[in-house]
Amino acid sequence: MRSAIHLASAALALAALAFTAAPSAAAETPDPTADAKAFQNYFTQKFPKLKLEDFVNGPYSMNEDMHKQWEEKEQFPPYDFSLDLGKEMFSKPFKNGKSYADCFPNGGIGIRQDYPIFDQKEGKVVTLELALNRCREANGEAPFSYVKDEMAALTAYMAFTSRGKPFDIKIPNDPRALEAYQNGKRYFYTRRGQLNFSCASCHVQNPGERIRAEILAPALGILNAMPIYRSEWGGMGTISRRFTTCNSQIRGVPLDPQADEYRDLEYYLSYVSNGLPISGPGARP
Amino acid sequence: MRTTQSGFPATRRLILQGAGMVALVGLGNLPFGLTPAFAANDKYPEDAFKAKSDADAIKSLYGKTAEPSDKVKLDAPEIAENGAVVPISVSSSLADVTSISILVADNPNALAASYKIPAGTLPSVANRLKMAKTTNVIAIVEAGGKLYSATKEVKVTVGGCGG
Amino acid sequence: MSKMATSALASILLIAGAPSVRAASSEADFKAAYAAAEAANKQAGLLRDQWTTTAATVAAAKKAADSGDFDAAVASSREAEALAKASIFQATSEKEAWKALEIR
Amino acid sequence: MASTIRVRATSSGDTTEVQALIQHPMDSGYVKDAKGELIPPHFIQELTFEYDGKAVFTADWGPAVSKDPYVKFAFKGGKKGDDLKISWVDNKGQSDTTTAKIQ
Repeated sequence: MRSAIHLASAALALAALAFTAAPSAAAETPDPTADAKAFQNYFTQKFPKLKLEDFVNGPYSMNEDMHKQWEEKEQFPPYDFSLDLGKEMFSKPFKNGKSYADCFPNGGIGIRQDYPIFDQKEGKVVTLELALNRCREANGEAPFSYVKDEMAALTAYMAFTSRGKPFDIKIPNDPRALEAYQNGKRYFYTRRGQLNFSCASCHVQNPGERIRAEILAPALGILNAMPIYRSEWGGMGTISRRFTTCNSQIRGVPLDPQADEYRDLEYYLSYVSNGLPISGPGARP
Repeated sequence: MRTTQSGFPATRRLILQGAGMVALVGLGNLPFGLTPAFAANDKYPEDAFKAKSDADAIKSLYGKTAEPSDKVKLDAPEIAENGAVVPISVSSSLADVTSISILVADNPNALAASYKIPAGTLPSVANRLKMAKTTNVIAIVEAGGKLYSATKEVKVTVGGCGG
Repeated sequence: MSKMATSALASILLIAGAPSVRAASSEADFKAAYAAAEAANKQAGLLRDQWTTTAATVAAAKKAADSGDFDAAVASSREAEALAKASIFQATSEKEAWKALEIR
Repeated sequence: MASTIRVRATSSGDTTEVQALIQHPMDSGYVKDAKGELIPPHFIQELTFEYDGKAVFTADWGPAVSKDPYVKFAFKGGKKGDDLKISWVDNKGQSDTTTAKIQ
């Protein structure tokens, strides 16, 4: 029975693909500002009743019954413990006396909305999670796992200090930055995994629809609440954990957390949500 | 949107609402003919929490049966966003309430929580419960020595596209 | 995409999957089929689009081989190769196909 | 280490509303871990709230209460600055207690 399904879906995947290569337009240079405008218009037109900042509440802005359950959780949210742990970790100095505050502008307070940044020295996107681990390594501490609680606690605290501040992702005048942005966009729209879905299949074409018990979140503002305490995981989840689990859900083998593609994907997704307020840490189904 | 075909490989998420995986651990089954507990203010009602069905749990806890009443307000979602965290609250306009209990009919053990309400405490409680699958949530309010109840079905299933 | 092209493609895939009918597969048959599956999956890895089911089927093939059931091992290896090839096809055709989904 | 009990008690008029969030796994005994073994039951059985030496609220909990459990109730009496004592005991005999100030 199992192999029949694999063959059937593999054949399906083949059949669904355009046989003749689509006419590839001259590689037009991407226009991020136009992309962001079109992206935000798509969602505001699809959900005219929602204000722009409502999109940061993901599935809860899509369904009244879910919204009520969220409000109840927000009275005393389950991420409270992670938030306090993050605050405590953030102030505890490393063995060499330094602390995270020394690695970040403004002591790391109220800067989450600027991340991910494009590091022109390295020529690559640097996400908040990556910067935190690099800070640890620079100070002789072992890096944290990108998908476990410690990293989630740190990013929860940093997000909390930025609550309400609009996403402010910048693309410097550097062709490599544009390429990283475009690479993130390409990843977002590319179908992968045996289920042959792309991020867009769920979060652009079907936000607000049910996928069994859950309601699909709109792609606009989907990272604003990160990191999230998911009832599904019974614990905190970083952006890395969300990307890798999404991949395995559609039967795609996940890349390493903080692989270039994920860093570019986060760069693209954050950029097109510029202007929407940070609402992390968040609670999700 | 086409969701996954049926029969995808067993989901790897090892969490409660994988109803298929709920292994009914052989809890000592209860001696028949339960002796009703006294008024619900003594020690931890071990037997009531071990009872399988809601009827047995109520009998073990209160020693009497409840009658539905619109004076018991049970607030629970239509579709639980997640079976692990289902926000449920119970309140009542009945006079001198002494106890409120909440049962989830098809959970391995029906009784989820039981609250003692001394005089001077308002007859209302909110909490978050786990539900194994779609089933009835039953609120029991003990007031003036009599039992009143309200029931609501809550739909529960796993989320996501299965992996 | 024309009906004809779809069925042609699907049949190519199925033929590759049909288990050989002659004598039971030997360990050598398994080794060849297994290597082909791993090579295809490695290629899919280079294209950053491996499927979890490919990996599971490769593991099943190895398990069958370890228990000496080379018929099943060869069948699983062929199935794994077919899945890996499908993921390669998906990755290559998506190089352009993704633009169709893009919000403009 | 930091208490496992988070409390918000706010008095308004003659009633005090109390919310509590407790850090506890609340393992039901029906869930398997990554290696496929059943995680043994480990859940809070009794949670008591005391004001002015009297129990104002007692919760008897089973394994079906969610992880990091939450509860909300209200009682008549209690004014700003008074103490509210909260303590829990679980099926393994572990316990924790804390005293919160009514806001």
